[in-house]
Amino acid sequence: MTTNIAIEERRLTIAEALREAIAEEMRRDESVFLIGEDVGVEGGFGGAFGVYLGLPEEFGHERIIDTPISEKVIAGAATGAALMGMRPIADMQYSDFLFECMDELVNQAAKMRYMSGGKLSVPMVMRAPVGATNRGAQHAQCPESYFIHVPGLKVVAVSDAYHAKGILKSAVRDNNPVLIFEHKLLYGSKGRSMAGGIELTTHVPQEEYLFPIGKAVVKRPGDHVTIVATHISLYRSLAAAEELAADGISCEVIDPITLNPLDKETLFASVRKTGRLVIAHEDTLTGGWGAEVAALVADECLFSLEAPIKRIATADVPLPFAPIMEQAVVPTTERIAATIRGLFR
Amino acid sequence: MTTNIAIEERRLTIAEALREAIAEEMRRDESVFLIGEDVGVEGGFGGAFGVYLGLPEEFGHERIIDTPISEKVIAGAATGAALMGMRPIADMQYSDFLFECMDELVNQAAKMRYMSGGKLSVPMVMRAPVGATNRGAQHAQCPESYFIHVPGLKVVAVSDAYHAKGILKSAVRDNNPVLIFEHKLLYGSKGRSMAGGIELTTHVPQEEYLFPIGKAVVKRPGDHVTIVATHISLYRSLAAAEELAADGISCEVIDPITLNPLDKETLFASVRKTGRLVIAHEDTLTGGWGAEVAALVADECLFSLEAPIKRIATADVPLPFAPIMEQAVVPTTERIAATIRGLFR
Amino acid sequence: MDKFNDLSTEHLLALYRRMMLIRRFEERVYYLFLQGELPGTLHQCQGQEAVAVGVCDHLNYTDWITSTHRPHGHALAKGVSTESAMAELYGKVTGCCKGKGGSMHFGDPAVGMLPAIAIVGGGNSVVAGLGLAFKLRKTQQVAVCFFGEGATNEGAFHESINFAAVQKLPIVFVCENNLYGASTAYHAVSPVKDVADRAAAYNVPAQIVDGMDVLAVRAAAGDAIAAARAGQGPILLECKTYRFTGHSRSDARGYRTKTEEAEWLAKDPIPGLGNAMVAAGRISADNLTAVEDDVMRELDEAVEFARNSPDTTPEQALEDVLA
Amino acid sequence: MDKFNDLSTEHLLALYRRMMLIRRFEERVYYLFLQGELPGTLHQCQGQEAVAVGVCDHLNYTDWITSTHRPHGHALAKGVSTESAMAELYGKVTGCCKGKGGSMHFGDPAVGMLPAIAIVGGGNSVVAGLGLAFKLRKTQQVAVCFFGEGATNEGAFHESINFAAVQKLPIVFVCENNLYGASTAYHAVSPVKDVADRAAAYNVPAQIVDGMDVLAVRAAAGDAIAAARAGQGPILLECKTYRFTGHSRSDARGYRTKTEEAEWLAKDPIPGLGNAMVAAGRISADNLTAVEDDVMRELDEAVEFARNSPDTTPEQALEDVLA
Ligand SMILES: Cc1ncc(C[n+]2csc(CCOP(=O)(O)OP(=O)(O)O)c2C)c(N)n1
Ligand SMILES: Cc1ncc(C[n+]2csc(CCOP(=O)(O)OP(=O)(O)O)c2C)c(N)n1
Ligand SMILES: [Mg+2]
Ligand SMILES: [Mg+2]
Repeated sequence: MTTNIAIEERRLTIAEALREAIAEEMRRDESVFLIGEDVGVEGGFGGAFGVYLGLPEEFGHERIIDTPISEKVIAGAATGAALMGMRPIADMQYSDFLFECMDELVNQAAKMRYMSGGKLSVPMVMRAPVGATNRGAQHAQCPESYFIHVPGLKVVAVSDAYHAKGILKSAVRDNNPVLIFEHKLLYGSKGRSMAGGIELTTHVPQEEYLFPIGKAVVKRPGDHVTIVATHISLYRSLAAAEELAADGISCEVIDPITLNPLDKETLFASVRKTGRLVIAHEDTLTGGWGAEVAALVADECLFSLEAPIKRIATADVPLPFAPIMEQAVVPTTERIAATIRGLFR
Repeated sequence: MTTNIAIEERRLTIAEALREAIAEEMRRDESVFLIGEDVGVEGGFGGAFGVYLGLPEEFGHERIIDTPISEKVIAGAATGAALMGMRPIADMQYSDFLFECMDELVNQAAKMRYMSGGKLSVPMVMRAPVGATNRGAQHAQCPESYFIHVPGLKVVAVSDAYHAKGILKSAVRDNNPVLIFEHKLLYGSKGRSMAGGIELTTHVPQEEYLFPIGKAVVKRPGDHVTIVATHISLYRSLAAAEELAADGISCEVIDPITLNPLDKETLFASVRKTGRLVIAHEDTLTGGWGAEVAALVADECLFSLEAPIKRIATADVPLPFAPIMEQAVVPTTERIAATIRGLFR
Repeated sequence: MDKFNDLSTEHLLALYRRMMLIRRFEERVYYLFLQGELPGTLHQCQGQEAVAVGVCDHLNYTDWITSTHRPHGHALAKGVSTESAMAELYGKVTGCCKGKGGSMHFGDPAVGMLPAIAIVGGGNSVVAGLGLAFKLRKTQQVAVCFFGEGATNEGAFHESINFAAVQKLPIVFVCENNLYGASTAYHAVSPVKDVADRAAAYNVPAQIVDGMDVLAVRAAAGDAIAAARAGQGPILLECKTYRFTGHSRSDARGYRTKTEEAEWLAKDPIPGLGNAMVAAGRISADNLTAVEDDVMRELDEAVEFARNSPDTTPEQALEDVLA
Repeated sequence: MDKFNDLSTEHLLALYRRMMLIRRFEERVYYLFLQGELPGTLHQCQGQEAVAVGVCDHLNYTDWITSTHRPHGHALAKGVSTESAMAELYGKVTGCCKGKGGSMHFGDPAVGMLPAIAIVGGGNSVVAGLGLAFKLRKTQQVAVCFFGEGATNEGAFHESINFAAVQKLPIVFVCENNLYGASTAYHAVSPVKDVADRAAAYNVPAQIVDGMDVLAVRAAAGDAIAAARAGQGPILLECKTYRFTGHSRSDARGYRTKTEEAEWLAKDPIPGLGNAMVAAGRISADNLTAVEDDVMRELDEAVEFARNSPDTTPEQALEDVLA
């Protein structure tokens, strides 16, 4: 059918998909607004990665709020407004700056509902770009793992446009604080070569849809080993899986999408089937979210395991600037493939 | 020998042991100083838990520095002074307030050495009390796990006076930022009944000694299951071990003391011997440091395991105020014992 | 206008009663705490009652306040029920936070009070969002942020009032300057004499108020709240006050002098108002005793209510994390 | 005193040369970046040279500076070698941070510059410790904290200058007010006209300086640094300046007008000083050309040096985490 073909041709980058999600939610619900640094300045960038271009024209500067360089008050204002029933989408230019508002996120946003005995809720979204892009240690981090440790927060990592749009819309409607981590190289705004040739668009339907928080997606089914990965590491895992298929190793690649609450069902089912687990993330190794995935499986599926659980993560270093060193520490397709091969020897 | 008996009678609380360690190091090295809120005020408390009582009299207000309520500048000043070769001991009244200075700890103190290409170092110590004591969600956390995830930081959890003194002295001399977490109920200042009857003093020799960062201690040798635990959970694990011994289950209880870098050798040797691993901590479950321990073992010792790895942690909730609820969520002797019994069924 | 700003006797007595309720509440819970009946710790506000009462007298339940580790007075002034406040201290399920908050997190959305924030400066960050919501919704609601002078040295104070000023948010920042943050004197850690000296850095109007005089507080707060409600942006009120007790229940107050304490005790806002009313012939001393008796009865009932309320259950500890 | 404050021609030429070095360095690395020779991003300081040069002229290598995401000018002014700075941008092991820092973390302890801190306000927190160390050691060293006007809305600005004031630390806070923080105009997010308006909140002296005039900066900084060195505590210098380029390499500057840009370009500090010297008969135009040629040669050499320097190795990435 020609219509179908036309629809499938509607391909968006993550940046475009996020913009659509925000615009749709802002149209749908007056209580949604955007707040952050450089998000709506006329003649500005539309946020650090251009996600917001065009939004101030449609929604005005009352609902697209440019703040001082004050992360505490961005997070505090989002929390407070959410407590009053608004649905703020807060922007953290780089996730590295989240450390400036940890108190507001960890002690206030995450705990207010509980401390009130369930009388209040904090329906806010905080978006933050992650990942190493040759900018040195303070603009490179993937701090998702800090936040999976905070009861009261939900944590999401999006890796493609379709799910980015669907889950951002769910996050806006969720009554809890949701942190969404996006990888800078996957936005599409920096181009495909910076992303190592990853295809940066996916089909995004014209019709509205939601993708639920808490559900993983099997990106590639397989039988011999389960790979759980996000962001760039997800694409490198898929590339490794392709490569390993030639050697007769069949990889099941899972994009967890939500890091907390984790879709344990999908994870456990896969590991019980494959008997092997590999986790790949660009966040550093020690105390990373991969440890939690490994620990869950080592508790719930121990006797299904036919091989040690392997984590492929960024080495435990602050990110170096020089590209040679940066590439040496982040998970690469080669490291993922080699690690998996090692499980079958 | 009577001398020996006299020495063995020298029992101190953790608060006293820490005070001795600080005083000794301040006497030894002019570059050591103390900085924090309410640490040296005349007629004040000697810090929130009385650790510093008497120090201003000996060292004066130049070296015992009372700050405004400004955690960012406490951590920033400690970092900066350490970069200049001083050896600050910074005090965070409650570890819950560390979220106010995460940037200084994660982005500055931990990364400065690396960013300088190894030309600088940050020999600072930050001490922070942890633990639930019927004060509600913002004065109860055990945030050790956030910090094991930071390359460039060392993380220590002390549970008895002997090791507290020895490792604090090592931390002061260490050329890296070291965070030391102490449990409020174990200081000794709140008394034994608040601590559930735990013996709050240990032998602390008169002579100077150091205890190294990165070394675990086997608190109780055993054959059937390894328990890794800190703070109150360590004592509850020891109580559970005692109880289980009667059932013929022999527990090896390890106090890791340093959470990063972890003493993997001691850990792996124990698990290879016992074939079972249980981790107990008062920090919340998901993303807690227990996950890292489990993940390491599920990688390195998988085929030694005869049972699933179990974590006994505080439930994933902000800490509740009411004692009934608080006790319901933290790890108890009963939960530890029951979990271990479950491994032998 | 007379010295009572033409307030009716009924109104004055209501202010008096509210302050007395807070005072006796604090005394009662301290006693219960010493008896071992209440767990945790207490940060009490005896001496500071006039601030909470004078400010909250202008607020509706649809206006919101944020509070601190020292929230009992704010809660009772804003209308949190004495019973639910008392039950909260007992950790009972009938508490205003269902036993989950405790002394440091008193609050009740029904009357417009967030769970108090015990992180110094935490309320300052969050209140920006309350003001922002009211502005975006154009509701004419006002948010009041209570905080101590110690909090003004936190980055949160700075970022919040700056943002509120830029956005012209309907927020009244009420600083209760009781001279000390825990054991630390304000002047020892702050290079300015008055907190109000900082308002110019944000181009925000500020007023120094006698925090021991409920009518003075009420007058200043009335203007500030009206201005905020009218869209004129934030205001900083610095109320000079004193806590008669220690910082928390175990504080021997060795860092301040008995002379200083005596000076401030002499300014006690409760007899201050009561005696003035008697002197002016508005009421008789008996009226005051009757008020106090009434308060004591309310407190007895609250304690009874709390004691007889059901305990929390272990299962409840797992509820209310996520919505 | 003449308009050059009696500085020798040699000294003036040194200032001129230093500014020219920074200017041409920035231009060169921008070109190299566009050629694809340099990775990452660049935050450049063309237009702001007078501030870095005027301030650092008073500092010894034992004095320290902190810097920001826009640190090239500070580094070259403080004495980081052009070769090691260039090599750092190439990510070479001969770089001032061994290729680990990159553009945003320029620094070199040998000349008294911390790795620049690219977290806005981060240097403000950390500089407190430098000042504290100097005070405790009684060394008469001074710390200078460079930061943008945007940083003054961070909590770190507030906490740090407050602490420095209370402790009378030898710190000069140098705000480079270039009107914008990224795309955001200062006046749009700050309720005061000048950053200097905030100094009173800390009882700290402040001075507004023409940041496009290296001699004006030098004069004001000289007094401030001398005062700090003498134990008089911190000072805030607000230098009014402008970045001629975008915020970072991909910025089309649509948020400001061409008129505004032209106005500021007319104040360019480099011809400003050069022309004045020529007009005053201190030097001839040829002298200036010679300086520029010399600078270009230095830059050519630096690029050669960087290109020919060994790459980092993957193994080196794992070093220098812990001491
Ligand atoms: C961020 C943070 N730092 C430190 C503390 C510990 N603390 C609790 S109350 C207090 C003093 C607060 O002083 P002030 O703001 O003047 O309020 P007051 O107690 O006088 O009412 C301190 C330091 C805290 N709760 N939060
Ligand atoms: C804590 C933090 N928030 C945001 C940023 C992103 N950012 C980098 S530079 C910049 C603008 C800084 O403005 P200003 O302080 O005036 O310095 P300028 O760039 O004008 O030199 C921003 C918002 C950051 N690096 N750190
Ligand atoms: Mg106070
Ligand atoms: Mg600027």
